Amino acid sequence: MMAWLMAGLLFTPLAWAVMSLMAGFRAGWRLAWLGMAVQGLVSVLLWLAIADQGGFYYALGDWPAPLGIELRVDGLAVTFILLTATVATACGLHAGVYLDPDKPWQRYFWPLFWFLWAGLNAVWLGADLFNLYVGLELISLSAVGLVALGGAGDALRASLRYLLAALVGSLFYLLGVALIYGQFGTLSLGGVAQLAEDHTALAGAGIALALMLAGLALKTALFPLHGWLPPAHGIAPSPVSALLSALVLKASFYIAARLWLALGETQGSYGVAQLAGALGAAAVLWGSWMACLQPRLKQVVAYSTVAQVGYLFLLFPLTWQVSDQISQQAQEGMTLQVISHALAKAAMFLAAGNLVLSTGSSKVEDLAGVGRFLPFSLFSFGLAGVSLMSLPPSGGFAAKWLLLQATIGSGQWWWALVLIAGGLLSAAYVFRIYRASFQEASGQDDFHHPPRRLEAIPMALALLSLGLGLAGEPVLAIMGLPFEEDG
Amino acid sequence: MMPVLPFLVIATVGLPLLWLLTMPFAGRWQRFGLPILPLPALILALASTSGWQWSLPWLLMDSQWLLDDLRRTFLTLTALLWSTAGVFALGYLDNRNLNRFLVFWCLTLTGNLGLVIAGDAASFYTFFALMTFASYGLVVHDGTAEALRAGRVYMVMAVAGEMLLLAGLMLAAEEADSLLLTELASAVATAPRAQLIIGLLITGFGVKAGLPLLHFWLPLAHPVAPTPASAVLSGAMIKAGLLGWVLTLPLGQASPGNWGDLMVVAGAVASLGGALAGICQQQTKAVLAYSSISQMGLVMLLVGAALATPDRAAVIVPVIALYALHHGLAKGALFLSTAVHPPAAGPVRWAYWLLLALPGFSLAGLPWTSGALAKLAMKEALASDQLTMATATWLSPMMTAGAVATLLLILRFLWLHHTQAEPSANPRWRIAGWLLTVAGSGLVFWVLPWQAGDLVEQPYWLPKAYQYPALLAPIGLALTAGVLAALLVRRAPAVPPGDLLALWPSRRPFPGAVRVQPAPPGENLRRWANTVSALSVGAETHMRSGGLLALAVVVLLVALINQVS
Amino acid sequence: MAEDFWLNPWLLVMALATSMVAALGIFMLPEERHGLRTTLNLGAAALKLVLVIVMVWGVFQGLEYQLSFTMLPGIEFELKADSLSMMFAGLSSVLWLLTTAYAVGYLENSPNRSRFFGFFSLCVASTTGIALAGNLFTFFLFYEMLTLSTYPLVVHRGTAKALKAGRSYIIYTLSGGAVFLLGMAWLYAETGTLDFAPGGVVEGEPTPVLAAIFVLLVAGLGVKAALFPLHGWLPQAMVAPAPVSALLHAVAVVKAGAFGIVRVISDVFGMGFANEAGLLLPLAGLAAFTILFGSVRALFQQDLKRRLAYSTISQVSYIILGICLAGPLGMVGGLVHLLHQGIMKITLFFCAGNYAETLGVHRIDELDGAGPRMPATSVAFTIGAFGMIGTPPLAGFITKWTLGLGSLEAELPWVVAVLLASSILNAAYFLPIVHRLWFRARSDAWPEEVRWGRLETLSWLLWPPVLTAVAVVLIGVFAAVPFSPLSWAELVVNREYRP
Amino acid sequence: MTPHLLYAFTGLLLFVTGLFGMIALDHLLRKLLALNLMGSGTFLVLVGLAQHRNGVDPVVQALVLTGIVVAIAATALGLVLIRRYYHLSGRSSLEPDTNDEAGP
Repeated sequence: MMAWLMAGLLFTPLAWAVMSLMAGFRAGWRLAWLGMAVQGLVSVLLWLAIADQGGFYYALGDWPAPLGIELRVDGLAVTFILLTATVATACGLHAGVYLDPDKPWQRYFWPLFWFLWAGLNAVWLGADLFNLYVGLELISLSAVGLVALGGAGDALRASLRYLLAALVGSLFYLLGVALIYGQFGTLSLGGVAQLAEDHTALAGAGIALALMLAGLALKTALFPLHGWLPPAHGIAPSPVSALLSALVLKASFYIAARLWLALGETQGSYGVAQLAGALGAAAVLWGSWMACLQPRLKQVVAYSTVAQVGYLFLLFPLTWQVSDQISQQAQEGMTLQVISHALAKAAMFLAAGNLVLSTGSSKVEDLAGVGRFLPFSLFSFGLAGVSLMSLPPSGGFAAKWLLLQATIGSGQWWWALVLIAGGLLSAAYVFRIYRASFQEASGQDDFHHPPRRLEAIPMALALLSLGLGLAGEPVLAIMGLPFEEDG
Repeated sequence: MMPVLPFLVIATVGLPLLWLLTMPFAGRWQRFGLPILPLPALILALASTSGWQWSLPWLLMDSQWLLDDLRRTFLTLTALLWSTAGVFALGYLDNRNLNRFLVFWCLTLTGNLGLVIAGDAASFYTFFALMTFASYGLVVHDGTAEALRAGRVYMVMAVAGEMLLLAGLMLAAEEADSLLLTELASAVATAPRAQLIIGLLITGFGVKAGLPLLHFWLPLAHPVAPTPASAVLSGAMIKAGLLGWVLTLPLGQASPGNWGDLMVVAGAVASLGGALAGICQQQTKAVLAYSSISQMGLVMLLVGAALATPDRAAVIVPVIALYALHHGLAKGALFLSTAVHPPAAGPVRWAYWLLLALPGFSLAGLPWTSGALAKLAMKEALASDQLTMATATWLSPMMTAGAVATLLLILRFLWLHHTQAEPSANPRWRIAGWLLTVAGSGLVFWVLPWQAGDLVEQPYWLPKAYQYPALLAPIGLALTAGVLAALLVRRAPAVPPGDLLALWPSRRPFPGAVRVQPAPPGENLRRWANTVSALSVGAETHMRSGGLLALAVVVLLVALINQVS
Repeated sequence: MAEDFWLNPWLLVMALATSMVAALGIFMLPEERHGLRTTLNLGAAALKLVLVIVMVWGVFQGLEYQLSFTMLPGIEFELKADSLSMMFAGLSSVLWLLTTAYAVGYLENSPNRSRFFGFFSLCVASTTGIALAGNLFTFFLFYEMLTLSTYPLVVHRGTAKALKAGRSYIIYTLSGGAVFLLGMAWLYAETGTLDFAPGGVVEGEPTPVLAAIFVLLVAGLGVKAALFPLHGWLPQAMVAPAPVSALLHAVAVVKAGAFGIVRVISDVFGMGFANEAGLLLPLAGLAAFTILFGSVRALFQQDLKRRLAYSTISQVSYIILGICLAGPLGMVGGLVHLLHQGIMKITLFFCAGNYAETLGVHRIDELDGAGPRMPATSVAFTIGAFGMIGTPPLAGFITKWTLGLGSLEAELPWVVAVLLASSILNAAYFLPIVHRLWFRARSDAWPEEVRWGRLETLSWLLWPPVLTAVAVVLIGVFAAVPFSPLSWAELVVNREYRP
Repeated sequence: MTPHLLYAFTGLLLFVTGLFGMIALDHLLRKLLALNLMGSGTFLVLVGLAQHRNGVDPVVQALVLTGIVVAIAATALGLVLIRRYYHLSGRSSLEPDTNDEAGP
C-alpha cells in the first residue's frame, strides 16, 4: 500500500498539472482544492506508514534501476514531503486569492505549480542520480515559468537569468553524473557510495563530486553564485517567491547534502569542507548585510534567503570526519533549519505580499503607519522574523542550538561566531522593517485591506515555524536518522 | 501606671504624625496643636521610672524603647522647650506657607522626641535622620537668599554627618552583632576597629553638636530660621548630637587611643574660639548661635573627660545631662527673646531687660540660677585629682575662661539687642511663650528630673559661701572687660557668620545645577557605514554577471579535490 | 494545599497564561473598545496576582511547583517556582497591576492603545516566565521574548527620537542575548546540564573555560542590567511613555538582567564555586564602579527622567554588588534591593509621569513650586527620593544597612565606603529636586497645564504612586514582619545559600 | 585511446566551449545556443565514457534520450521567454542590468 502512496505522490501532481492545463485560472483554482486535499492526505498517510514500518524502497513498475524509476523513502524524505505539502498548500491557497485571475498568462500558474510539486516529490523520493537530475530539471523549468508569470519586462529578465543559471547548474551536475557512471557503472547513490568506499583511488569520483557540488551550489544560490536569486525571488508574485525560497532551493541542497554524506568521507577533503563552510559563512554575512541595504521590501526578504541558505552549507565542515554524535547533531540542526526556514520564509514572503498589496508600494519606507492598519500581517512577519533571527522558541533557534553544539563539540568554534553574527544581522534587517512600520509621521492613510484569508495563512505558517522549536524533539524523532541510506 | 507608658510612647512619637493627617480638615486652627504635641513626652519623662524598657520586635529591625535617668532628663528638656516654643510660635507665625511650616515642625518634633527614647541603633538613627532632614524645612522657611544659602550649607553638612554616622553605626553593629545601643557602646570599646569607629561617631554627631571645624553651618542656619525654630534648633536639637555621643561612645570602658584629650582640646577651641567669633557678630541671633557653640565646647570637656577616665564616667554623665538641660532652657529663652520687642518705657521695660538678661547670666553661672548649679557640679566632676588624662590640669582654668567668654557673649548680645530692637507691642502668645520659657529656665528647672548626685550639697539652688568667689570672679572679670570694651573699642571687628565658610570659594554646592551636553553621536561612523554600503551595492551588481566567479569556484573545487584524492 | 495537589503544576501555566491570553485578547480587540480592554487588562492582572499569592503561600509552606517537557534532545522546557522565583514573580505581578492602572490613565485618548497594551501584557508575561524559569534554557527563552516585546513599547511614540532609542535598545539587548547564548551553549557543552540547583551545578576545579563562560553569561545579562560599559541604551530609552519607563526600570528589563545574574551566580555556578574561582570580586568591583558612575552621571542630567535613568543604572548594581559579596547577609541585601529598588523607582517614575502629563514639566528646573500644586504626587516623589538616598526608616535604608553589614561580614570594608559615597551622590541629585518641589516659589505659569477636576490629577494617575510610596514606607518600617521583602529575602537565602 | 574516449574528450571540449560562450556572449539566443552546446557535450561524455568502460550500454542511450528531451523542453521555454522579453523590453541581452528590482 505504501507503494501506492509513493506513486500517488508523484502522479497526482502530474495528473493535476495536465488537467489544469486545460482549465483556466478559476477552474484550476477550484480543481486545486481537491488536489491539495488529496496530496495532503497521501502525505500524512505515508508519514503514518513510515512512522510504524520505517523506510522503504520501491521500483516503479518493477523495473529495476537504472532504467526504471527507483523510489526510496525514509524518515527524512517523508518529513520533507510533509513540509512540501504544508507550504505548497499554503502558497496555493494564498495564490488563489492573491493572483489576479484576469491577467491572461495567470492561467499557467496552476500547471506550473503542480509540475513544481511533482518535481519536488521526485527529488525527495528519488534514489538514483539521474532521476534526481530529471526531478531537478522539472523543478527548475516550472520555477522559471512561475517567475515569468510576473509578466513585466524585468520579471522576464529575472526569469531568464534564473533559467540560464539553473540550466548551467544542472549541466554541471549531469556532467558529474556522467563521470560517476563512467567510473562505477551505477547510478544508485547507495551503490556509488559503496564502491567509493572500496577503491578510493579513483580520481574521477573526486572530480565528479566537485562538479556536482558546484552545479548544485549554483542552483542553491550559494554565495557568490547567488546573483540570480534576488531579482527572481524579489520580482515574482508573492506566493511564487514563497514557493521558490521555501522549497525549490532546498531541493538542490537536499541532493548536495546527500551526495556529501555519501561520498564526502571518502572523496572530500578538509579543504573542500572548510571552503563550503566559508562560502556559507560569507553568504550569511553578505546576504544579511545586503538585506539591510535593500530599498524594497521583497528584496530584503530575498537577500535574507541568500543568508539563510548560507547556514545550510555549514553542514559540510560540521559533518566531515567528526564523531557520529556531532555529525548527528549537525544533521538534525540542518534539517530543523531547512524546515523552519521553509515555513518562516514562506510566511514572510506571503506577509510581505500582503503589506505590499495594502500599501500599494514595494518600498520599505512606505510602510510607515501600516502597523495600525495591518497589525496582523505585520505580526506574522515579525513572528517569522523571530524564527529567522533564530530567537527562542522558534525552530530557527532549535536549529542554531544544535549547530552551536556541533561547532563547539567539533572544536570549530569559528562557525559559532558566524552563527551568532548571522543572527544579529538578520535581527538588523527584520527590525529595519519594523522600525519603518512603527513610524508615525507618514501622511498616507489610504491602506486597502486584503481579504482575511490572505492574512491568516502567513500567520499560520509563522506560528508553525515558531512552534517547531517547542516540538523539536518529536519532529527529530520522526525523521529518525537523517540522510540515512535505505532507511 | 506602668501599663500607661507604652501608650505614652506611642503618643509621643505618633501624635505629631497624626496631627499632620488632620491638615486637610483643621485648616489654620491646626497651629494651636503646636504647644500640645510635646506634652505626652513631657508626661512620659516625668511619670516614667528609670530603667523602663519596651521592645517591639516587629518594628523596623526589632526596635526597643528605653527610658533611664539620662534619657528622662533629655526628654524633659526637649518636650518642655518644644512646647513653650510652640506657644511662642502661635504668636510669631504669619500665614505665609503656614502649612509647610507646620509639617516640618511636626516631623522635626517627632524625630527629636523619638531619638531620645529610642533604645536601638536603627530607630535612633531613624529619628535622628528624620530630625535632620525635616529641620531643613524650618531653616529655609523664610525663603530669603541667605536662608537658602544657609539651607544648602546645612544640607551638605547634614548629609556628610549622616554618612559618617551611618558608617560608624554599621561598623559598631557588626562588631556588637546587635543593634541595642547599650551593647553597641560596650562592643566598640573592644572592637579591633575601635579607633575608626570612635572617630566616625565623634565626627558624625559632632556635625550636629557643633564640633569645631564642623560647626560653621550652625551660626548660618540657627539665625535665619524663624525664631521659635532657632530656639529649638539651638536649645534642643543641638543636644541630640550630645546625646548621641553619650549613648554610643564607650564611656565607662577603657577604649584605645586618647580621643578624650582630643575632645577636651576641641571643647576648649570651641568655647573660646566660638566666643571670639561670636563677639565679632553684628546680629543678635548669630551671637547666640556662637554662644551655643561655645557652651557645647564646655560640655565637650565633660564628654572628653568621661571618655578618657572610665571610672569617672558614672559621675560625669549625669552632669552632662544636667548641663544640657540648663543650657537648653536658657538658650531657648534667649533666642525667643530676640523676637520680643522691648516695651516703650516704665517699670515693664525694666522687667523686660531683667528677664532678658537673667537666662544669659544664668549661662554665665550667676548664683541662685541653674547655671550656678551646673557650673558647680561640673567643677566637682572635673576635679583634676580624679582624672587621669593629659589635659586634666587645664580643665578648671578652661572652665573659668569659658565662663568669662560666655558672659562676654551675653553682654555683646544685650548690647546688640539694645541697639537694634526698637520698642513696639508684642502679640500675646509671643509674650506668653517667652515668659514660659524664662520661667522654665529660672524656676521650673528646679523641680525637673535631673541628678546632681552628691557633687553639690543640698539645697542645690543655694551655693555655699566658699563657692561664691569661684562663681562671681568670672562674672566680674567679664563685666569689667565688657565695660572697657564698650568704652575703648569704637566698633567691634566684624566676622561674617559661618566664619570658616567665608574662606570657602563661593560656588553652588550641588553640581546638579551644572549643565553638560551629552557628546554627539559618532558622525564619522555613520559616514563610514554609508560608504561601505554604497561599495557593497556596487559589488553586488557586478556579482550579477558572476559567471566568471562561478567558473572560478568550480575550478577551485576541482583543484582542491584532486590534490586530495 | 497538599503536596500532590493535581493543580499545582498548572498554577505555573496559569500564571503565565493570564498575561499571554490577555495580550492575545487585546491584540484582537478593535482600537475603540477601551472599556473592555481596561477590564481585560486589570482582570488579568488581578487574577495573576491572586495566583502568585497562592503560590507564594505554597512555597512558604515548602511546596515546589514544577512543570517540564522536552524541547530538544537533552533540552527541557522547565517551569519551577522556588522562593527566589516567587520573589521576582511577586514583584512583577504587584507592580504590573499598578502600572496597568497607571498606563490606562496615562494613555487616555492616544493612538495605538491596542498595540501598546498587547505588548505590555506580553512583556509582563515574559517577565513572569523569567521569574518561573526552571533552567537556564527556559530563562533565555523568556529573556529574548522580553527583548522583543519591549521594543514596540520603547518606540511606541513613533517619533524619530523614539525610533533611534529603540534601535540602540535592540542593538544592545540582542547582542547581549547573543553573547549569553554563546555562553550558554558552551556551558552545556562543558557541563552537559543547564539546570538551576541551589548551590550550583558546576563541579570540579575552576578552569579558564568556566571563567570564560561566566564572563560571557554575565556580559550577556549585564546589558539588560545596565552594568557599566553596557548601560548606553538605558538613558536613551527614556523617550518611552512613563509607564513603560517605570516598568522597564522597576520590573521588567533591568530587573531581568539583575535577576539573571543572581540565578547564574547562585544557582548555576554556585556562590562558593564562583567565589573560589575568583570570579565575584572583579564583578563586585565593576558593580561598585557602576554605582558611582551612574550617580555621577545622574548629577549632570537636567531632564528628570534621564536623571532617574542614571540613578537606576547606579541602583541596580546594588543588587549585583550584594550577590558578589558571596555571603548570606550580602545576598539578603542584594535580593531585598531587587524588590525595594523596584518599588521606589516605580514611584519616582510615576511621579515624573504625572508632572509631565499634568503640568507638562520635563526638566528639573521647571519643577519649582510643583509641591503645593500637586501635593500628593510630590509627597510620593519625596518619599521615593529619600528612599533612594537610603534614609531610615524607608526601604532604601534597609537595603543599605544589610548590604553594609554584609560587606563587613565579607571583610570588604571598601564596599561600605562605596555605599556611603553613592548615598551622598544620591542626596546630591535628589535633594535639589525636592528642594525645588517644596521651597521654590512658582513665578510663571506651567508649560502646559491640564486640569483634572477636583483632584490634582487624573485619579488613575494619582493612586499608583501614592500606593507605592506608602509601600516604600511600610516595607521599611515593618521590615521585620514575615512576608516583608527583608524576611522573604532571608527565607530565600536560608534555602538557597545553605541548601 | 578508443574512439569512445575520443568522444568523451570531444564532449568535454564542447562543454567547456559552451561554458565560455555562456559566460562571454551577450546575446540571449547565443547564450541559449551555448547552453545547448554544453548539453550536447555532456551527453557525449556520458555516452563515451560509459561505453569506454564496458562496451555498448543501452542504459546510457536511454539516459541521453531523456536528457535530450529535457534539453528540448528547456530550450523551448528559453525561446518563449526570450521572445516575450524582446517584445516587452526591445532588448536582446540581459546586460547592462541597472534596475531589475522593479517592484511587482
